[in-house]
Order: sequence, then C-alpha cells, then structure tokens
Amino acid sequence: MSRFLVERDGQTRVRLSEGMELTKSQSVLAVLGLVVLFAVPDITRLTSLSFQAIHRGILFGLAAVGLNLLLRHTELVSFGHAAFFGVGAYGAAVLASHFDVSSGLLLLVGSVLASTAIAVLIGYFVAGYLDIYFALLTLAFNQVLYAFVLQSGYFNYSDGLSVRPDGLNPPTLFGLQWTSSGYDLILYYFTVVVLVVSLLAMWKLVNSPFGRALDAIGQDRTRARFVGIPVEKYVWIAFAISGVYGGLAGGLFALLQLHVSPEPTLYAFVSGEILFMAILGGFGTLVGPVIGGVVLVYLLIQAPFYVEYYNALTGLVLIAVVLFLPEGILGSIPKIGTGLARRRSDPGLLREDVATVGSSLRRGVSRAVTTVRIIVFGVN
Amino acid sequence: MTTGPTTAADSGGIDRRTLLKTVGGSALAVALAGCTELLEDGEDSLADADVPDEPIESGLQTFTEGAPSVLGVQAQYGAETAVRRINENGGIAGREMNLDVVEEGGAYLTNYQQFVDEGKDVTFGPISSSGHAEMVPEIEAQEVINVSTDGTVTTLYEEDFPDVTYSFRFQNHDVMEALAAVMQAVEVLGADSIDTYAGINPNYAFGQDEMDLFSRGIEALTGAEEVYSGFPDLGTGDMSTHITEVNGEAPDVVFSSCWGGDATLLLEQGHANGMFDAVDLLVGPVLYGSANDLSEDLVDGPIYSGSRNFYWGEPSTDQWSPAADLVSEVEDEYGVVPTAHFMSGYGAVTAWATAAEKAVSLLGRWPEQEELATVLENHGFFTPAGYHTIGADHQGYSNAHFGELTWSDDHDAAALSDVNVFAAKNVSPPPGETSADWIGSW
Amino acid sequence: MLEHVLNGLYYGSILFMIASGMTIIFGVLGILNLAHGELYALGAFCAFSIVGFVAGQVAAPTGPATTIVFGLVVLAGSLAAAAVLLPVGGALEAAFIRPIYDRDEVYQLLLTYGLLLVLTDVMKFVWGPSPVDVGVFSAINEIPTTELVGFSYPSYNVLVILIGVAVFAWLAWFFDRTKTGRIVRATAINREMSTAIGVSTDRMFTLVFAIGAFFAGFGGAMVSIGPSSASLGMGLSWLVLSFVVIVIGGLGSLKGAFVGALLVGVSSRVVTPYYPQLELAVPFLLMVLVLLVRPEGLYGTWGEIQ
Amino acid sequence: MLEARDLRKEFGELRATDDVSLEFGKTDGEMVFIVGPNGAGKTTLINLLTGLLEPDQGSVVVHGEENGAPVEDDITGMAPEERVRRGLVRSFQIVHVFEEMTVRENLRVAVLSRYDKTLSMRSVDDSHEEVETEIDGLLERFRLTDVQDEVAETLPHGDRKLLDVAMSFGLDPTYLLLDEPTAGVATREKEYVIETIVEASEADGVTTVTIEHDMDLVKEYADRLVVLHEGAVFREGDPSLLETDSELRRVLLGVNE
Repeated sequence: MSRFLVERDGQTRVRLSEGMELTKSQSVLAVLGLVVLFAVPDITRLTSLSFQAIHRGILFGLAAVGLNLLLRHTELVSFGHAAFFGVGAYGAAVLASHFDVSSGLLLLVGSVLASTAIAVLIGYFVAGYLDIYFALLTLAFNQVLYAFVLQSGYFNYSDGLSVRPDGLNPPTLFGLQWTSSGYDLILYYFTVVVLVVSLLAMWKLVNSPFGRALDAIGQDRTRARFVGIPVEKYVWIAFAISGVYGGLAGGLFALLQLHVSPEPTLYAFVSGEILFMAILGGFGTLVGPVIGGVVLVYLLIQAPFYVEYYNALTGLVLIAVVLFLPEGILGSIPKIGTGLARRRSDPGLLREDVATVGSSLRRGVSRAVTTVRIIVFGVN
Repeated sequence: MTTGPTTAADSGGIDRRTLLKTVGGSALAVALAGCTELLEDGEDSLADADVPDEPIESGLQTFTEGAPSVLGVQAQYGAETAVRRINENGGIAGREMNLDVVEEGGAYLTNYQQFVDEGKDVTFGPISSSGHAEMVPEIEAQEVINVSTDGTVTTLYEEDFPDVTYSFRFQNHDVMEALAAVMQAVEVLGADSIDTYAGINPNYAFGQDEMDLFSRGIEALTGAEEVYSGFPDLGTGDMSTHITEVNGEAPDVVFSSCWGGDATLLLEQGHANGMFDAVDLLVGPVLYGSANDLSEDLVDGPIYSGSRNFYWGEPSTDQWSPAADLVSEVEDEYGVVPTAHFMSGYGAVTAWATAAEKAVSLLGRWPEQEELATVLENHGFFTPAGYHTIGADHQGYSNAHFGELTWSDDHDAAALSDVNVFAAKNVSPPPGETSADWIGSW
Repeated sequence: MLEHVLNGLYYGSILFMIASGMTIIFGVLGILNLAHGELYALGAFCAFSIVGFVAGQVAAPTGPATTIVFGLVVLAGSLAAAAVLLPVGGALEAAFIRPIYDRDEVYQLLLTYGLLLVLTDVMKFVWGPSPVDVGVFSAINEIPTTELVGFSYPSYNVLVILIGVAVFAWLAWFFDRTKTGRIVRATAINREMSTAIGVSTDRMFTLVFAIGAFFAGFGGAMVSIGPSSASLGMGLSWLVLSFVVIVIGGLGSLKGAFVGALLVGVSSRVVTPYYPQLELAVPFLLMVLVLLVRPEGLYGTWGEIQ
Repeated sequence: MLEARDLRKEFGELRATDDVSLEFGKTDGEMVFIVGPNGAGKTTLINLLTGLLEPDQGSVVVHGEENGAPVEDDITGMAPEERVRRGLVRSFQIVHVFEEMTVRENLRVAVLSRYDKTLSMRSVDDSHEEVETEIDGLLERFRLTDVQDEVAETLPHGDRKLLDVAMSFGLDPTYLLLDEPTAGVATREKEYVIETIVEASEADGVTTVTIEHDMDLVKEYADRLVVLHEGAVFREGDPSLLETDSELRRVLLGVNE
C-alpha cells in the first residue's frame, strides 16, 4: 500500500491526509465532481446552460456550506446568513468604490474581515439561544443590517455600490487587468480553487476534536457543558467560522456581479434561500449545500426564461424534496442507487411503487376533500 | 433660460414635408412615427443592402408582475406594439424582429447576461434605476447595445458613467420631470404664492434624486422653504404618517415622485386624510403612470401630474393624429390607456430600429454593434409622442408633459387637462453641464 | 401626535390580524408558516372578486344611512372572502403540512416556503400579474365616525382599529370560553391529552390551520378594501413583520401578538417623523431588544434558553 | 473537600434549598448518599453544586492544598464547564449522552475535553494515542467494549446509564455527583450498575455523592448518609440511621406529619 492508500474495515480507501479518507466510490465521485467543476466553462459554451448562473450558484452554495456547519453539527437553524453574505459583498464594494482598492484579492480580504467582524458581533448575542429563537434572532439581526444599509447614503441606499474601482473596469486579479470574458473565466477558476480549499478545510474541521465538540453541543447541550465544553464559546467560534464562509462567498459574489445592492445580498429571504440550499442539496453531507446552491439559484434565475409559472416550478421542486427526498439531492444518491439496483433485479417492485404512489395520492386527495367537506358543512 | 411651456406649434405641430425630410423618407421610420398614411409608393433604398436573412433577436426586461407591473406591463405593451409595427412594415431592412420578455425584478444583470448568452442583437429595459446603474458597466463590457426604457436617475450619465458606448436611455431623465413639476407649480400658483413646500417620495435613489432636483429648482425659482420631506418605503402599505406630517405643516406645494401602487396609495390616503384641503397643490411627475388604476374621485383636487415624454392627447390631435391613433390601437389591443411608460417601451425599440435602418442605408450592410452605437448617438427620430433625440451623452431628450389630473369618461380612465409641454432644453442642462450646476446658475 | 398614535393603532391592527393566525398556528401546531403572507395575499385577491361583486349589487352610498349599509355589505363581503381561506387552509394542512409534523423544523420551513412560491403563482394564474383594486375605500370613508366627536380622521382607519379589537376579543373568547377553543388549547399543551379525551388531533390541527388562514385572509381583505391594491408579492414584507410581532409578543401567545402588533405599529409611526431613517429598522430593533432582554417575548411562557 | 455553605435557592414561594451546609470528601474516596422524599431538594442541591443553578445565597467552596497549606477556592457563580475542570463532575437522572454518536465517540468527547484538546484541529480518528488508550480502559472498566461501535440511542437502558457514568469518569473527577444512577434500570441490573460505579470510584479514589431511592443499595454502599427534607438537612450520619431512626423512616416513607 502506498502512502495514499489505506485498508480500513476491509475496504481500500484513498487517504488524502491524516484522517481524511475516501472510499472508492467517494473518490470516483470526487474526481468526477472536480472534472465537472473545471469543465463548467466549456460545458456551458457547448450547451445552453448558463455559466453565470452556475457560478452564482456555487457562491451561494459556499455560503450554505458555512451555514451547514451550524445546521449539521451544532443543530442550529440560522435564518440570518445573508448578513454575512451581504456584509462580505459590501466589504468588497466599499473598498472598491470608496477607497479605490483595485486588487481583487485585497477586496476579498476586506470581505472576509468585514463578515468575520459582523459574525463575531452577532455571534456574541445569539450563541446562547436555541431552536426557533436562534433562527428568529439571527433573522432579526439580518433585517436590522438590511434596514441600516438601505437607509444609508454611505452604502448608496437601495442602488448599492459598484465594485469597479475606477468606475468602469473590474478589479485586477493576480495583479492583471483582464478583459471581460477573461475576467469571468479567471474568477471562475479562482472560485473553484477557493471552493475546493474551503471544502477541504471544512472537512478537516468537522472531523477534528473541535468538530466533535460541535456535534456534542448539537446533540445534547447540557451534557456537552458537563463534559467541560464551553458551549457558548464554541458556538460563537462556529458562528464566526460560518461567517467567514459567508463573507468569502459574498466577496466573490461582489467580484462576479461587480455591483452590490441590498436586496439580492442582504434581504431576509436571501437568508432563507441559503438555508434551503443546504437542505435541498443534503445537509447531512459536506458537498450537498454546494449542489443545493447551484440547483436553487439555477431555478430561481433561469426558470423565468423558460416557463411562465417559474415560482410554482421552484416551489414544487422544494415540496417534492421535503416529501420524497428528505436527505436532499446528494444525501439521497446512495438510497436511490440501492433502490434502483433492487428494482433491476426484481421488476415486480416497480409495480408496487406505482401502487404506493397511487394510493398515497388517493389518500391525500380524499383527506383534503373530507377536510373541506367538514369545514364547509360541519361534522355530520 | 426660458421658463414655462412652449407652444404646441414649436414642438409637435409638424407638417408632412418636414417629417419626411427629417426621417429621410424611410418607410419604417414613418411607420413607427405612426404616420403610414404619409407614405407614398416609392423604391426601397435598402433593397440592395447586404443584410442577413435571419430575424433580429431582441430581449426586454421589465416588471411583468406584482405592484411595479403597473409601469412594467405598459412598457411591455409599448415594445410589443413597436415590434408589431416594424414587422407589419417588412422589418428592419427586411429583417423581422423577435422580442423576448422577462421579469426584471432583482435579476437585471443576470437577465442581460442571459440575453447576451442567447445571442440577442439588442436588449431593452429595465424600468428600475438601480438595475440600470448595475447594468451599465456590464453592457460596456459585453458590447451588446441596451436601450433602457426608464431607469431615469439623472446622475447615471452625468456623473457615474459619463463616457459610455453601448448603453442608452430613451425616457426623459429625472431632472426633466422634476423641473417640469417646478415650473408647473409656479405657473399654477405663481412664484410669489409659494413660500413652503414638502415632499413625499419613495425611499430609493429615484425618489431621492427627484426630491433633490425639485428642491433645488423650486428654491431657485421661488425661494420657498422645505417644511417636510418624507421617504416612505417603495411599495409601502401605509403612508398615513407622512400625510399627517404634511397636513400639520400645510405647505403650499407638495411634490411626490411616487409611482404605481404608491401613487394610488398617496392619493387614496391623501383624500381620506384631507390632505388636499391642507395644501394648495400636489405636483407628481409620475402619478399619471397609474392612470388605469385611478378612480374618478381620486383625481379630484389640486393635483397635477407629469407624463414624461408622452401624453396621448399631445401633440393635440387635430394637428397630429398618430397619438390619437395609438390610443385607439392600444385600447383595442390591450384594453388600457397608454401612458408614458408605454412610450418608454415603444420609444426604446423605435430608437434602436430607426438607427439600425439608418446604419444599413449608410453602410449598405448590417452594422456591427459599435457602428450601430455610433449611429444612435445624436440620433433623431419620431414616435407618436413627437420628435426625440438621443444625445451625445446617450440620454434621450424629448418634450416633458405636465397637466391637471382629471377624469375622462370617454376612456374611463384618468386624463390630463391643460397639458403644458416643456421643451427639453428648458428643463435639462445644456451638454457638458450637470443638472445641479445648471440649476445653481439660474 | 394623537394622529400619529391613531395611525400606529391602525397599522398595528392590520399587523395583528395577520400575525394572530401565525401565532395560533405556531402555538398549536408548532409550525412557523412561511406561506402565511401568501394566505394574506389570497384574502386580498378574494376580496377584490367578492367585495367587488357584492358592492356592485348595492347602490353607491348617498347619505349617512346608506353608507352604513354599504359598509356592512363590504364587511360581509370581506368575511366571505376570508371564508374562502377556510377550505384552502384546511386542504393545505391536510395535504402538505400533516405529513411533516414530526420532521425537523428546517423541513417545515422549506415546505412552507415551497407553498409560498406555489401560492404566488396560483394567484398569478387566477388574477393575472398586475395589481387589482376593489375601489370601495372612499365610500367607506363616508361612514360617519370621528366627525361625530368633532375630529377629522379617516373612517376606514377607525373601523380597522375597531375590527382589530373585535378580532382579538373574538379569539380570546373562542380560546377561553368555548369548548372547542379549550380543547385546542389543551391539544397545544399536550397532544396525547386530546387523544385521551376522544378528540381527533388531526381534526383539531386542521381546524386551527384553517382558522389561522382565515384571519390572514381577513387581514388581506381589510387591506384590499383600503387604500392599497392586491398585488403579487404583497405578502412578503408583512410576513417578515408578522415574525417580528409574534416574537415580541411571545411565540404562540395571542395576547402577545395583540400587544406586539400595537407596539410595533405605534412605535414605528411615532418614530418615523422624527427619525425617518429608522422607519424600516424600528420593528427589528424592537425585536432584537425584546429577544435579548426577555427572550420568551412579552407574554411567552416557554423560552428555551439555558 | 467540597463544601456547600449556607446554600439557599427559592423558586417563587418554594424554598427548594434551605440554608444547606454540607461537606463531601472528608476522607478520600468517601461515598455519600443523599436520600429524601420527592421534592426534598436533592436534585436542586446537586444542580447548585455543579453550577446548573446559581444559589440565591451561600456559596460552594472547594478545599485544596497548595504547598502544604490549605486553600479555599470559592467556585460560586462559576460556569459548569469550569467546575468540570476543577474535578467536579456529574451525571443526570435522565440519561444525557450524545445520542447520534457511538459509545466510543461519546467517551472520546469526554476524554478529549479533559485533555483540553477540543479546540484541536488534528483528525480525531487516529492521532491522539493517549486519548484512545484511555478510552479503551474506560470501555473495559464499564464493560462497554463489546458495544463500543453501537450508536448510543440504540443501546439498552442499563448500558446507556453506564455510558453516562463512564463519560463522567473519562473526565477524571475528584468529586462525582450522581443523580439516581439506577433510576429506570431493571432491578436485576441495579446491583451491576452500582457495583461498577463503586469499583471505579474506589480504584480512582473519587469522592461520590449519590442520590438514591433504593435503601438496600444505600445501606450496602454508603459511607455516610445525608437526609434532605423540605429543602433542609434533616439527618446526617451513618447509614444505620435508616434502621434506627423511626422519625427518619416516617419522613422517607412520605407519611407526613
């Protein structure tokens, strides 16, 4: 066995570094994922898929990866992650338009610093709260920020700020001024690198003792406290880390859009969307939120070009995920895989599936009809 | 400078010979001006031009649903009407034109990018001023011409993007309607009778821009003092606080750039709270945008509204029938009275289409984006609203309309009476000067 | 100042009608219903059709007596519009919400968000994409109210305040004094208990969701007969404000929603003229303040803070 | 030695802890049992000692030694996790374990915490050798080796109780406060559970304070007995009091005056 291959539980695993191992099928998926990621610009050139939408989706997905640290591990539902995304985006925009900083990387540093500062501040207040209170408190802070930015001349009200240091050209990347399409491409590959590094960092984190401590807090806060874990402090740290991811994503978003306004970055519903991306992709997995991000963003911004009732389309997809794919898209792949394999070997199961779906539909309809009847005519 | 309206003859009363001379006799330009009856059979000078066969693909982003669709759907109707007229007249240099429409809300940049990805030859819209500001650099980078329907904040081309190539704006900008409002107020009440003024404007760049320009203008002309300025949220459900404050101050003039549902709300709550007893005059540049949603009792009172660069009764119909023809066509087709936002869509398409045709006749082939952009600069053309030019600053200039809000039983919609027509040069700064400097020099 | 307070009470009353349904649904079912704003919008659209129809059946008001008759007709129409929400709410609960009571709250949020999107397009399909207005506002203002005591204030606002109080009184009576109401409250505290006394929890939950939807719809109808139009997307900002109200009042507390709504209404209206830049932020600042000082809300009982 | 000094806690009208002064661990490895009828304030006392609740009055003091001289360390108002670091560890009446983790992972969290490694970013799987060795020891002492890879929520109740206590031992306690370690455990397993705890405490010299309702167990294992009644110390002394003191028996049986 080489340095990168280990035996564990009778399986050969690919070992990236200490404690970071993948099974064979996971490795294949990971390599495939990387290839697809790097090929996106070419794929979109050859097909009618939108490059911009996928890029945006990845960025929101990155924010959702940060949110998932709280959701999956400390089991806290944040309904205020747009605060970090938006502050990250505005961090870059303020540096570019008020201070004429032209280096894209410096703008990104500004994003991360700003969002971390905000996450540390908000985290201080919310770390002790649980459940719906945590969700609503994060939402409230998010909306206070939104209202503040919307009413502030420094942030140019609802119009927002441009991320073009000289007023017309995008910031420099790696010290060079790129043409428009070159800029988008370089920025995309940079995003992919940031994404991969962020995912590896998150993977490392959740498999570290700190990650376990967060799991412990999520599963039983009282017990965690009485094994000596400073619960509030750790939640606070996790909140701040999660804010770093949000800020990074928001900063890249600013570099991509080159204009930052409050509604698409800071509004409470953006927070909701980031949360829903994590669930949609599968919040029990590391990479799921990214997939959820791409899918949801794609639905939200591309569907209007193809269908008139695009809201309903997105809504139905989400409802279907809740009812039929509770593990999310990525989380359901193993189940779907085994299910398909079983059906291949025993086609009779398919008939049963149809029967199950049919009867549950009938049940749903008749229940709804009964309910309506009772409400309209009363019980008789 | 001249204050006050110009006469109709100056602006719109135009005879056939002048028209044909100005538009170069092009069938398309005449059709879009709404004067097909002026056409005589003649040879098509573009018949020999080297033009591709496939249709022109274009995209419009506008507000198609929700509260702002009051304006957005009008723009959509306008653009569709222009495209229909183009195709009925054999297209642009023989090319048919297709138009895709998409909801603009919150997705300005991605919409434009998607249009470009789809290979659109030209894009139109948006209505939103912030959306427009967001798009301009992207348009310059992608190099596909966009003619904005509205998005009228004055500083866009004056300060933020003074040197653009591919980004244009058809509709009059804020300074024109804010100053038209000032002059209208002065005309109605007299400069000496205006001592105090107040404002209720939507809380975003457009509302702030309009209020700022109105304040500068009215203070310069009358020396009036601002007693209250409130900025309710765009799309708010309740303005009573601001109305209560205005009533308390009882200013001579209230200025409001509220539009769509906000305009209706202002009039509803204004009436309910007795605002029109407390103040002498309300001037609102875009109140008329809600013409189809106002009821008879709402327009009752000292209320004057602007109608941007188009009011269907102007130029007055006995001299200029295209406007009247357009009203009946739109009422038949869509069941609404066309407002200035209809013209935003109609004019944006017309500006581009007439310029494209001009370019073909100059070049003998279909123009590149850059060539077409060059032709669009200082391009003059007619619509049923009259004559328009796109300035060297890429801003559209045409007459600004203002009149008293009344009720028309004929159209079962709000109407304007005693419409004043302000020539562009009277309500906007000369080239190279910013609005603020120009008003400061009065 | 008095007028600003009245403006605040009016605004708060509308807020209460929407938030009341949300707090009841949360209190009993434990579901934070993100689609609540769309139920409110649906009520507004139904009012456009129904009130528009019935108001067309009576003559336009001419004197004080006929204005009162007209007002009653409009009120009846609004109630009828809200009543549409009863079966709609019941069906939504039975078909979509019931399967997810035992799931993580994140799924409940996601599902109700999905419903929000679908309902938006249902309304777009039925009433079209543009705003619609009932157009009875000015006639309602002809009803004599404050003029009787020598004071001028829109009658519509006065009536909304009165109706808000009446809604609160009715709900308080329902939950305190009626058998059904008491059973609902018992169900909220302990789901097994109601099963034990032979009441179907399923039916109780459906009833509660339908009632919640009814009041959201009634709030929508009240707005729609007022100075605003019914439009797509009108529910979003009210949804977020409803959160604020029920958090301030205490999740699941009816009294809390009432006090919270009036507090948010009055404070935002009174502050606006003096600090215009705070108009948007006031409710949220209030919410942050309450959550930090008294996380269970003004009347909440079960804040789960350690 | 752990000392409760004039502790008082009131919940509204109810005085749950009424000026309680007690000392635990007068001798190394002392086993103190707290008994009393329901509502006597037993759990409240443990909550006050471990920091889940703060007293309205009085203090909690840890007595130690520094350079041969006795020192007092007032830990009132200190967070629970800080008290854990000072060797003050507890279990709960209702089992509190990390339900979605395996037995081994549960213990790992406790041991990592004790070694102050919960902020470490190294991988948990195989890089903390002393931690893993210690977990092996705990698994063996609490007879959990066979189920070490089972997820906690799937374990039988007795094993869950043992896991709960094993985690406490993983924290290297000086004082171990056990709130009804045999509650809910089947009668035939009770002896087994308490025996395991006693063995471990004796081996490590841990002072234990145990709330227990089973008087047979108390009689068998207690070094000292504390009886609480209506929030106050009613009796304190040798477990034989249970046999001799008739008033005490009346109180414990709940036959009130």
